[in-house]
Amino acid sequence: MPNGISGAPPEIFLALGRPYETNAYNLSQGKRLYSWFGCKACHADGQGGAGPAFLDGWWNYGPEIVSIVASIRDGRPHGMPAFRDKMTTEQIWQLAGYVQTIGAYSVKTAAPGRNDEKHTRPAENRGPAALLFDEGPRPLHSDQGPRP
Amino acid sequence: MLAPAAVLMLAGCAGWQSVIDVQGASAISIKQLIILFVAVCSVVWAMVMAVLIRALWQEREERGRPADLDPQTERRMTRAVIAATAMTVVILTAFTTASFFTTRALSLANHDDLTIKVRGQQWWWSVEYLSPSEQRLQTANEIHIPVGRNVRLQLEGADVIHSFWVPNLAGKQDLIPGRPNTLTIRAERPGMYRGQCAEFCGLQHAHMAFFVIAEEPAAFERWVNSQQQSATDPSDADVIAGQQVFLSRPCAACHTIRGTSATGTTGPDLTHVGGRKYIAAGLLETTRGSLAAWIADPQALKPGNNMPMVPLNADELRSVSAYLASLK
Amino acid sequence: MNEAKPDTRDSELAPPALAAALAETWRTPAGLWGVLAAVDHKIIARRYIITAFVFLALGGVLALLMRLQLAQPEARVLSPDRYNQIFTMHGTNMMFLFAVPVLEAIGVYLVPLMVGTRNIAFPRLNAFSYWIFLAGGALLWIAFVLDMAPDVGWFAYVPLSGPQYGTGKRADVWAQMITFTEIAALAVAVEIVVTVLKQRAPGMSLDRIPLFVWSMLATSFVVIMAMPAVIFASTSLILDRLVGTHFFNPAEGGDVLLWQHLFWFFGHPEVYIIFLPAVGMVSAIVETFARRPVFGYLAMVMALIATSILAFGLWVHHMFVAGLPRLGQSFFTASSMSIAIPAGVQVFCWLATLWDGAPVFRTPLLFVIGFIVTFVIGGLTGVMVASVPFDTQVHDTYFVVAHFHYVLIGGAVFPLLGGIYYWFPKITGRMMSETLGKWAFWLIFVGFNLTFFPMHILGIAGMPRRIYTYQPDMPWYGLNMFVSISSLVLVAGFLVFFVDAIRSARVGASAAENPWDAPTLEWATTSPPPSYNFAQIPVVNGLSPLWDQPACLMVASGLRTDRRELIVSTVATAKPQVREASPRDSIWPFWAAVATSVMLIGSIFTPWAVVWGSVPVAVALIGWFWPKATPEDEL
Amino acid sequence: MKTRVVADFSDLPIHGFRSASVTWWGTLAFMLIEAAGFALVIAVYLYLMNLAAIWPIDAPKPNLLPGTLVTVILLVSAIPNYLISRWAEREDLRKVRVGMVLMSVLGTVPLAVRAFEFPALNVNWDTNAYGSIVWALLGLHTAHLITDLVDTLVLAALMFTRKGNTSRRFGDVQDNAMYWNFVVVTWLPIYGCIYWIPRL
Repeated sequence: MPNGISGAPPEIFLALGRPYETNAYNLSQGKRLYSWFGCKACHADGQGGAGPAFLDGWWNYGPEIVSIVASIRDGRPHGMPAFRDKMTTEQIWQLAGYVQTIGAYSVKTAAPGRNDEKHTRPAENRGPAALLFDEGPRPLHSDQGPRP
Repeated sequence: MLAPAAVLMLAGCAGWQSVIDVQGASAISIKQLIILFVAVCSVVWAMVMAVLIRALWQEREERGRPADLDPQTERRMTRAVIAATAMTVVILTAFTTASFFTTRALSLANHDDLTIKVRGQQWWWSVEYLSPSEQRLQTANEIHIPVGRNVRLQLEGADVIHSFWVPNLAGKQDLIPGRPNTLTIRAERPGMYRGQCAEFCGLQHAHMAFFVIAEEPAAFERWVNSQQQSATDPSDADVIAGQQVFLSRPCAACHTIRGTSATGTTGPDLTHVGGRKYIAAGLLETTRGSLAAWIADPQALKPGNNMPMVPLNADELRSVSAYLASLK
Repeated sequence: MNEAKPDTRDSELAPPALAAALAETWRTPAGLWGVLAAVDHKIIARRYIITAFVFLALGGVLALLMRLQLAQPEARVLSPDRYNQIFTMHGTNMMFLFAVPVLEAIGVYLVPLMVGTRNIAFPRLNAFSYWIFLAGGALLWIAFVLDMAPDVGWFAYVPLSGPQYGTGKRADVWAQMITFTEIAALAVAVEIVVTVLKQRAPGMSLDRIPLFVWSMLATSFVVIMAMPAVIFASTSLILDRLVGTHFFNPAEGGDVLLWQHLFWFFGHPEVYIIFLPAVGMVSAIVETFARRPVFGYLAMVMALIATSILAFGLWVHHMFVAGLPRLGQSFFTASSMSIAIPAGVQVFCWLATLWDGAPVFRTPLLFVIGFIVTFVIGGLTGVMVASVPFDTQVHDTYFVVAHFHYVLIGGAVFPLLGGIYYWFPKITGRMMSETLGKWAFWLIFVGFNLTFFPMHILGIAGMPRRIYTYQPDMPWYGLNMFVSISSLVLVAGFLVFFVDAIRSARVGASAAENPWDAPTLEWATTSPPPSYNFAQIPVVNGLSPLWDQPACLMVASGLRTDRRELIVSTVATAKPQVREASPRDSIWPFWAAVATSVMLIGSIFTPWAVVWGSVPVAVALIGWFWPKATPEDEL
Repeated sequence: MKTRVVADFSDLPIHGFRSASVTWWGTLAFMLIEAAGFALVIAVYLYLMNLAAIWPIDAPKPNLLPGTLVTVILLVSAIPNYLISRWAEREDLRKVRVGMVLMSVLGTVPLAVRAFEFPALNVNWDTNAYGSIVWALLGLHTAHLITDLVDTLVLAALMFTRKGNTSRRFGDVQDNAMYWNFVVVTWLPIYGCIYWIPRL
């Protein structure tokens, strides 16, 4: 894992064809969990607030789903709580897969659509990262996300 | 063919969730309308069948070439058709006025004694008693109401369209996101009336039942008082262990048990889950065994519902189900 | 622009030579090219009918699976997800891929023959509509095989089919399939309207048009006025799901009921689009087998027109429990009741026809009698659900399932089966067997009533619609098992019908030109009719041409034999105006359909598919429009 | 079946104009379909409007200039459109060719101005229901404009070829002129809806 946390994903995950990244049902459950478990409080709709943004092309711990799962399950410094006892393993994987679609540069066909609430950013199936990401004058993290 | 069946229908199957076994004010007036419609329509159908059979079985010479039309029979038949059409118009007007009067009878005009907010979620009902203010409380899937008093239900759709329907008491009314609806019901006789979601709402539309329990006012008051108490602190060792498991595992993140640190709102309120007759929106009767089976694998019993399978070992499962069953 | 070289006219040739010359001019080449480029309305209509009956059989299998799952409480035959896909597929397939196409296809086959012309107006558009219909059907069924079938019900209420709760591409497949089938239906509707208004045989004034043709004309106008509603509805649903518009998002000014209004404004006329052609077939069959013209011709035509207009005024009776204001609902009770009047008038006129006629009990008449028995029950339950309070109890229960199967199977499939038995000799040149016909009728009639009548009682007993299972302690077990078993009888009836149809098509007794001694013009041609239908365009001077002049048909000469010509006549009195050219075979409609299908299916996955996909569509349409070097296009 | 000839139509013309032509009726039928569609979309606009507390929903009113410019151009184009329909009926090839070139230009100009109309709506299609329905209305009419422009361009090209000089093609020119009138007529209620109803 070049820039993520060590720990290869379980074989079952690869054998099943990455269900938590490509299956529309899991991604929509992940979207439901994003609002149920209060991620909005710090990360807003993905553009960041107290917590980091998912759209700005920079993943503090790497863009792979495994590192996102680790962040959710074990928490991170500067205020990211551990959800190990708050969510089951499958829920954590579903939420991680969904968070990845917010920050994805190329739209997945299984990505969820807009939700029935106030519209604050383009929906996941329209690639909000590609639309909203503004690199600013100096591209800080060229090794992270591909240049949009 | 329709007449005997119509009688069978009117005899109806008394019992659960039957439109004919009426206990509520609205359902009673609708049943009278149903009887009127079915009776008149059976007669109309029988007359049409009589004319059809008579027309087919008249002795008539085998007509090779189509004969030219006899103006006298044409005039007679014109009169008959006009008469039949006029009769149709009269019957339809009668039906329309009858249904107007029934609609007026349904709007139980006088003031409502009790207001309850019912929110349809994907595949269970959250119930909140709003007014009178001293009777505020939160429960799920079971609605206790006093007999003989109007109860105003504020119906809110939380996600998709559901439909609140308890046939013994009243007609159905949709719960639509963005459009709050109201339905006023009044139970005439005490009893437990089963209702079910009547608008297709996804994977578990079939298991989204609820119960309206009509009680004498005194029993209703006792129920309200008990519901407003917080959960009692457990004394039995097994139950205490169960509470520990409940609070330490993901259960507390989704459910609320007043009096403990569990304050999650995405799942039903479990403060008095042991006191409810059914769990999982009418799926299983509430016993320690059914609670254990439900917690062990909710997806097997209600595939596709939003409660995850929390991995517990045997004695954790036993103690948690004991704890929940104790929350009367 | 008079023609330079002398043309050969049909009056100069002796009948056998005339037939040979016309056969050559109107010939559809054999082989793959002939299949892809055919524009003969009879060939395309046969394809439509056969494809629609294949979809009927597939939909029937789905119905059997549903009955298997509901036979016992808490059965595990189908998972909830699979069951939701199956009941959605059953509804969508039966409404959009079977009922509307097969009835319009029978109209495409018969209307040109009945009005006395040689081909339908815009024959290449007819070919285009079949390919689009086939692509829509394939899209839906391939999605079903790939476990991507829609699972939101055949009317896909938002927000369940919306972007947040309709996961994956399932609802998009449904919405796009709607666009396919509606384009096909609209194309056929335009063709039928223009054929009936402008290509009638000289002398066939408005009061001499057969009742079946009137019903197809009325249906086509309902299609033209209703389909735009569902095309905008399905397009706005796809826009909501793909590019984030907010038509149905209550939080951003949209409205969830907007979808129900839009869909049912089309939905109710849709069921009349299915009912009116069936009514036309009943009139044709009753006329022939009661051995006298239908009683009250003017009343029947007025009833058809009244039904078509009223059909647009009562869609809110599908939304009586959605919480709309009381006064609005009461208006729609009155309008829903009022549409029973024209239906009643038609039933009374048929009864009068049978009363004064000498009924010949052949299979088509049996199906019409079965229709009258069944449809009147369906109509009466329809009057019941038109009343608001009654509907609050039975809406979305099995009572409504019973009602609409009575009016759809009773009201449309019975006349359709009767119509197949009636016109099978004309379409294939062979008779269907009477014994198998009677077996099929009685099995279907008894099986149908045993299957669907108990559903009224299940609805009154409180069984909601679209549930994949029910608990053992509910009082529905006995009736559900009974219904599941009697549905096998119904399916047996349909199997007997299919066996009879397939067997008779090859080995049935060969049919004469007019086996039933029927009055209308399609029986003046051979069975099956030649590619040019009429060697010379008939001239009509009465309502029942073959009964008025049984010995020999009055015709008109003067059309060219080396150029595909037919007569265009005035709308009211059918006075001949022009020797119009009818286009020859062309491959372009096929390419246009392929390009449109690629564009529409692509737009499920990316909105840019509409932009790039429209270029090949434009190229195909230009190729289609560009004049060809054929005598039809030259002059 | 034996037949008896009772009439002869050999002297009937092989092509008729207006209501004697099948394609004229077909164009009319398609116009009826699109009219039903436009009426419905305007009804949805009004439905959403009376649902909203304030209309337009938190967005400024659309700027008038581009929309009014398109309206003027379309109305102006109706005059040559009428002339070309008459020339086509007289089968005057030279005048029709000039007319078709003029109509092609008068078809392209409003499309170009339309490109400025979309930003002048001052709202995005995914901002809210108001934005969605306004973009839908304008988008539908733009598709209408494009399809008829392509039809006019193809027909203009055809009239300059050898094949153009037949009465059937003049009939097509006339049908296309009728369809263009329909494009202009349908724009008027849409223009009123998008630009003037928010200002009432």
